[in-house]
Amino acid sequence: MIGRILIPVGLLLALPGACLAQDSLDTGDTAWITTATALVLFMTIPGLAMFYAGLVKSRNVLSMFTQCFAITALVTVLWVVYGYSLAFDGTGMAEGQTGLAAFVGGFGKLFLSGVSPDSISGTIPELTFVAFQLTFAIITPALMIGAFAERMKFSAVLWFTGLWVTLCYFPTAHMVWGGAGGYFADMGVFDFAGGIVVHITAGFSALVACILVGRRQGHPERMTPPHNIPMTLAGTAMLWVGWFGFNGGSALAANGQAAMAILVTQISPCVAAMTWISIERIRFGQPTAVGLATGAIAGLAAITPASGNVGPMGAIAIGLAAGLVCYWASVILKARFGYDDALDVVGVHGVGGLVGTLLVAVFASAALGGAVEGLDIGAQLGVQAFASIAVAAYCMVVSFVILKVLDAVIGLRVTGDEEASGLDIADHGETGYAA
Amino acid sequence: MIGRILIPVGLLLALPGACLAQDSLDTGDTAWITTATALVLFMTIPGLAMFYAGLVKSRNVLSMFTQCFAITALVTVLWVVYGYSLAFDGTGMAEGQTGLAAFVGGFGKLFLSGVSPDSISGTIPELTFVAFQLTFAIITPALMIGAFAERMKFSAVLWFTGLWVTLCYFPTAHMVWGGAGGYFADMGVFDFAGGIVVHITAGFSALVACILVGRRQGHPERMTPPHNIPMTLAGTAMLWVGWFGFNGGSALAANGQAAMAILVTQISPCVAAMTWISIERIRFGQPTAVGLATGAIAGLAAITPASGNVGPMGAIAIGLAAGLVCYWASVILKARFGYDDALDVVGVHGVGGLVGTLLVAVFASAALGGAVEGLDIGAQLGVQAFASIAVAAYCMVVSFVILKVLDAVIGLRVTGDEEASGLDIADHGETGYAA
Amino acid sequence: MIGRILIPVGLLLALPGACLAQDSLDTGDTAWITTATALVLFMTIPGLAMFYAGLVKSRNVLSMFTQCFAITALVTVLWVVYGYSLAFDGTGMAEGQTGLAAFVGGFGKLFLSGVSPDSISGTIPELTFVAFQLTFAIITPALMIGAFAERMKFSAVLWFTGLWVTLCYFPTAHMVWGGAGGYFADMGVFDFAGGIVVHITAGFSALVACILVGRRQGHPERMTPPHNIPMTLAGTAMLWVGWFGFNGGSALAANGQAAMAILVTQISPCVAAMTWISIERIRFGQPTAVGLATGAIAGLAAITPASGNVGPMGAIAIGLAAGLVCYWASVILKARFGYDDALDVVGVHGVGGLVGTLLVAVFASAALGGAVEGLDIGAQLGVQAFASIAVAAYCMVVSFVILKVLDAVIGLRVTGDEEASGLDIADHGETGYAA
Amino acid sequence: MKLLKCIIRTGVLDQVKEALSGLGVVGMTVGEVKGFGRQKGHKEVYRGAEYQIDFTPKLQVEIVVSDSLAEPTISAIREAAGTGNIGDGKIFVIPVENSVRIRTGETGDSAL
Amino acid sequence: MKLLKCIIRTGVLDQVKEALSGLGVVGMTVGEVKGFGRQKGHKEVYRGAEYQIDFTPKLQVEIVVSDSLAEPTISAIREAAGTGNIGDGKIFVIPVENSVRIRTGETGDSAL
Amino acid sequence: MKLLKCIIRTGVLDQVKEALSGLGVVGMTVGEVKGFGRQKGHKEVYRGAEYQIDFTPKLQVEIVVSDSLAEPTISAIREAAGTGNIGDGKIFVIPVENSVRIRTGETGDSAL
Ligand SMILES: Nc1ncnc2c1ncn2[C@@H]1O[C@H](COP(=O)(O)OP(=O)(O)O)[C@@H](O)[C@H]1O
Ligand SMILES: Nc1ncnc2c1ncn2[C@@H]1O[C@H](COP(=O)(O)OP(=O)(O)O)[C@@H](O)[C@H]1O
Ligand SMILES: Nc1ncnc2c1ncn2[C@@H]1O[C@H](COP(=O)(O)OP(=O)(O)O)[C@@H](O)[C@H]1O
Repeated sequence: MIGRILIPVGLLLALPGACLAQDSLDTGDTAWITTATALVLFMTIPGLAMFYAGLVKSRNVLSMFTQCFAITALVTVLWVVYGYSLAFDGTGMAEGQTGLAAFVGGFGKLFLSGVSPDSISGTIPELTFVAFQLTFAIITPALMIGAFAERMKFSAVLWFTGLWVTLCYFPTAHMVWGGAGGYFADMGVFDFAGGIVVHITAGFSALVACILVGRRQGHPERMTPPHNIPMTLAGTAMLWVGWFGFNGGSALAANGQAAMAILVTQISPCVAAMTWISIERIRFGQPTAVGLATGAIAGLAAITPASGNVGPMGAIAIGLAAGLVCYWASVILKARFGYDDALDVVGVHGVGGLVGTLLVAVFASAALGGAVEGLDIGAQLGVQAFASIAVAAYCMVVSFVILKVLDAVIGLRVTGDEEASGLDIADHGETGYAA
Repeated sequence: MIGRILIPVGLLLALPGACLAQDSLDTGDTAWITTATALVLFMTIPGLAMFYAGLVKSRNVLSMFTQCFAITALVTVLWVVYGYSLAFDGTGMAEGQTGLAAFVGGFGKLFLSGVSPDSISGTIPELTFVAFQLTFAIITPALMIGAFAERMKFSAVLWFTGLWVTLCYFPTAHMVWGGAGGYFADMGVFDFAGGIVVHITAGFSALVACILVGRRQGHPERMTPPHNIPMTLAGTAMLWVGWFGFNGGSALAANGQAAMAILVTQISPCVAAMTWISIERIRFGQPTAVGLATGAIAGLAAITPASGNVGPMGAIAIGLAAGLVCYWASVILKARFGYDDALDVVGVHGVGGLVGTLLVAVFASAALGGAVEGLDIGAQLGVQAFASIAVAAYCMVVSFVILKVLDAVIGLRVTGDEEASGLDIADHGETGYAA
Repeated sequence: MIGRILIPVGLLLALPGACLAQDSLDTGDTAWITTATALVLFMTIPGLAMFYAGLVKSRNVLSMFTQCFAITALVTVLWVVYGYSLAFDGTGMAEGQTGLAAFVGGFGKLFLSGVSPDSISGTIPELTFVAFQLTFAIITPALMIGAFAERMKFSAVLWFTGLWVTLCYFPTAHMVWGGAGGYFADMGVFDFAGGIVVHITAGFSALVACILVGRRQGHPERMTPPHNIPMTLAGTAMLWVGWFGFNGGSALAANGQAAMAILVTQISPCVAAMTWISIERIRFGQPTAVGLATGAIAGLAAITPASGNVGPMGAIAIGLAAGLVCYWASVILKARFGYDDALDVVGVHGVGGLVGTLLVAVFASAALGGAVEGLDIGAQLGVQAFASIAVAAYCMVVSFVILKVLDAVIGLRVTGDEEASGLDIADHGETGYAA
Repeated sequence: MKLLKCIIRTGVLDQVKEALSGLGVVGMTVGEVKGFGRQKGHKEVYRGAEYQIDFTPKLQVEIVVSDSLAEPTISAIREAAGTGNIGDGKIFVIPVENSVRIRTGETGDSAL
Repeated sequence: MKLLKCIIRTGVLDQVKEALSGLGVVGMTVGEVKGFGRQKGHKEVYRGAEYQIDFTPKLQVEIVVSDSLAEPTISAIREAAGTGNIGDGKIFVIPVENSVRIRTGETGDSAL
Repeated sequence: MKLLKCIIRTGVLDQVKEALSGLGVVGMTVGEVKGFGRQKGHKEVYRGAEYQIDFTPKLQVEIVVSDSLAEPTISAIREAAGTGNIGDGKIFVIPVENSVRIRTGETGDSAL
């Protein structure tokens, strides 16, 4: 959301009693962030749900949708009860101090206490900020379900979601976006809209999860083509359009920075998609629809941390890198190691988020069309790499522990018969399509 | 749209020549309400159309879509010609007087006369208000088609729509939202976004309609599972996201009240959906996708009248109540009485709207996290109950008369053969899917 | 975007160094145009993609989606590199002078040089204007793919797109919307949101293209009913809602003009759709879902040039005319001449755009409820007709040349076998649906 | 053994299934088909042209029964699937030389 | 009576239907199937891997005719469904012992 | 010639196809069907009511082979499609009087 060169909204939030005298509501900014909130919710339901559901077998189509909706419901309740507080309550934070408050928010805003319709955060109602940030907390765990699709139990998905957002997402959001005094914020990390907070956390945790849950039956010998590619493409488009709210809204204002964030959010997926299908064209003679969609999402994931700080030329470079590297990770690397990341969460979000998080250190430089004057690219690259690796490692370890415990207590995976007949019947007692 | 404690936008509208000197356009408010207008239209087409169309048999899929689109077209024309005037022309209204003008708008704005691009309503162009309110007039009759789905004639649906909005919707909107001097407005009823005006009118009229039209062939012995649950889930998500415009837009401004309205609009469906699938889990061992969707819509319907006046804790309570009561109404009550409310318009919208309309009297209290200081809960509950019952009774009687007349004149129902081969072929000469 | 009576945003743009002292950012206007940008992108992906994909055979469903996405990607890159400059760089323009600069933009903004987050265009960031206009440049060539659907090679579609936007779209946008000194702008042509720039360019070029590409196999003896009408209807709704951004956003502000543009954008498709299905009802006894959708799009195309300048009564008249004339063009005229405009791009967009472009000369008159006082209807009609014919003729000639060259170099059409097995397998190595 | 290939209306499958279980017939295989026959199809309209659709959706139910059960099964199906209107469908009786249960390798009547 | 089980290309159904009505064959039942044979399928690409799809969409047309009509029907179908390219399909001739019209109970040739 | 009408589980088609090509059987036709038999179906829940769904998705594979190949083909299919659990399916052996290759007009075994 912010880099250190930007208006330190987090700083305001970090002070107890967030309404400073100079804060006042701007209806235009409020209008845009309210709209952006709707756009980001739209990314998860129906966007991501359709994107994923189209790629699985028809007997698992409802499981993808239901998981996205149930994650939405669960995270919303947790967010109101304690999530917002753990992420954005700044009690005890102070710039440069690395006590507990640098790593996780306090309990000052449990049940949104003290947040009234009159509370202002920057130039928008704090409640708008609460709702906007909630939509990020929803989509992040939802991204992961693509990795262990078609075999993980519904109940296990929900327990994993609840524990994971609590232990991984809320603290990471706090460390990066919690304002001055946040661990990574104080290092000056650039993560405008969530390359680290969203894509790296989800992508690398998903790697652990898909390995622990194990491969799908018949993987990789028998391929399972997507049951409904048009559904996936419609979902791709909804994710794409919603991403304008994700990245553009992260400016927390309707201004030139939001405009640039949106423009680069348009450019990067275009370049990444063209790169992806060009590779396919060269290797197989045919550019595929699924490849176009996957490339676009990779380009969107990669531009996320960079948007707001890079210009159009940076977006072209990042899109190109995302197309190349994410293709390699999703196709070559995955096949080499043999993990069954069913819908390429690792290759697209984990690796895509990483590509953008590193490259923003380069293309944020004003010399390369970015927004930051006098950027020390080498130093910034160090910060970006450190934050990425630290967060990835932390989330992988925590995910490992959560999943091992869940496996022991409730079991992660449906039975072989249930998997064969499909999660729709096994978990939900329904079939997606009838006459 | 307004309770008596809120900025009395209606009052301004009620004065002849709505532009008071102090009115001036706020671009931020205008931006948000314009966006909200798009969001609410999006709820009907494609949201509601997809939600309903997925639940019917594949041979009726087009009839659901076509009815939603045709209702959109018809109501739009009626609205411009006389609907807006009957709902919002305040000629002759005066606070505390219950002449005709308390019950229905005048003819002062037929053909939108006097409404120019320069007319201001509150802080937005009156034309924005006209368009925003139009989208509410569209979705309300469209909600009803779920009750008599799969058997009512297309022509009968259109005639019923035209007469019903004229005799039920426009007057109810006037009485509640028409400003000071409106019958229910003067009582101080709380109906921020349409628990009474939208959900109770539609829900209870739909009960009458589904009884008069009669049960579907084979009901209830032979179940007809939904033909395309993914379509229904995509529609659910579109309704949900669009509802941010419905409830958040009803603040008619981009401010803290809109922010709170949106936040509670997110919370209530989450709690209601989780409640619904928990009941299913207990009764059947499996939480269903259709249950999740139905619960979410029930939670959205219930929060509608309360949004803007309740806080997060009220939203949790209302969501919980909606999940429990609407489940009971849609599953137990409907089975007991045996009416064929095909897609649960009564149980979800009628009962859900009623739950929210009553509970706002409790949770609007500042003591319970709501927006109203010093609320007399008992008295308010009386007002809410009176308005709900009066409107429900009025709409049921009027719907009964309209449908009886239509049945005599053009017939309400397709023939048995047409029903068996599907409305798509019978009414529209098309089939939804081909090779 | 502008008529001569409106605030001449173009004028500001036309001056070198677009930031005049008096320009300052309005957050409300920025919020709305940002939202409108998302809405217009939403029109192409997924709106138009779904609208078209549902109408073709299931073995071509992916080709429609993929073409829409690939056009989005290609045009985005061209726009950033030179498209924006060719359309909106005003170097050398001067009102009343018809040098080269009256016909095409300069090279001053190649690679968006000089456009920073601080650049202001009117009351919004110039980057917002860049992104908003980009979405128009995307949808225009995408509209054309409906004409040569189910048989044109993917590579040929892309080459045609790239050349066509360069030679047809960018110059036309410049001549009409490029500000004072633009060829048609100086004539005072009315084309608020793109009746000429979007619909006439695409519609008439599509006529040439579908003739040169030739008819589909089996056309017209063997009919191919749409494979998924619900998909088409969902796409119709998305186009419709997105069109609020298209026309309402063309006011470039959140004001009364935008409000009126949106209201008429709601009215015209409603009237046109009802007109269309009334004709069907009379001719065949049944109003069809596809007819309703087609009529709505015709009404939307026709109101596009007129929105912003006409009132509700003008919208009713234009909707009625669009329903009648576009039905005639799509059904009667097409059959008479026998060209295979597969999805009626010519009849709906070409003819619809023309209807609106001519009728705005009448209904823009304040005497008929429009925005222009003292309009000389006859003179204006002359200007509108001249601009329409000139642009249509220019685009047809250029399209003819492009396509002839492409045919010679790479071939326009897939082989007969590929066409029979479907473009999805032939061009993309995929099938849309599986188990 | 006989294969009874039955073309029936889409709405009568449940009745047929119940009628057969009364007889002790416990297996059948059902496919969706389109039938062309005396029953006229329906009219469709697409972009201003009217088309006659000749094919009607039907179900094809295939049941293999022992020779002795063939006659009672046919009667039961006629009972359950008949409406008396054109388009009720047909039963074709086809000889079957053998049946094999994949799971156990049983053959003949005991494989049914 | 004979059951002619015809596997044909998806695009030739209309021609077949017309050819048959010329012969007085008024009933048939059509299903969508996937065929595997000499005709090579096509290649699909999914996430960086190429797959050979061996099955080709075909239509299966089943027609029961009286013994005497079998030969002319087969010729007519060959005429209408043949393109001369690999993948045109087959006609299998299977004996039918009886036919029953569900509606009337008629049997034998008069049930067709 | 024999028509082997095989009802198999949806997941075993690839194995069956491979087993057959080993035998030199190069053609088959596959359709999606729903089967009813000893294998119990599954439960579905819709709006507060539970329903037993008796039909299970199956594939129907039809293979016409020369008389001599019938036995080995049946064995190979049993091998490839058997899991040992209820619901593995059946093979019905039906006499075929003739086969015609539409493309060439060849008949009999050489048309296969
Ligand atoms: N000769 C035939 N061969 C195969 N199927 C047939 C034949 N005749 C009829 N059918 C099937 O039986 C169905 C019903 O036949 P139809 O002539 O319409 O009515 P009825 O069964 O009442 O005589 C047809 O739709 C078709 O599927
Ligand atoms: N032995 C067989 N048994 C069943 N169906 C077969 C057999 N051989 C071929 N078919 C069917 O006939 C179709 C066409 O066969 P193929 O060998 O591709 O070409 P051709 O008919 O020109 O010889 C196949 O797709 C398959 O559906
Ligand atoms: N008598 C029969 N006629 C036709 N199909 C049958 C018959 N019996 C079984 N089938 C088919 O075989 C499938 C498997 O049969 P089932 O009794 O469930 O298990 P098993 O094959 O292990 O005995 C069924 O789903 C059905 O499609």
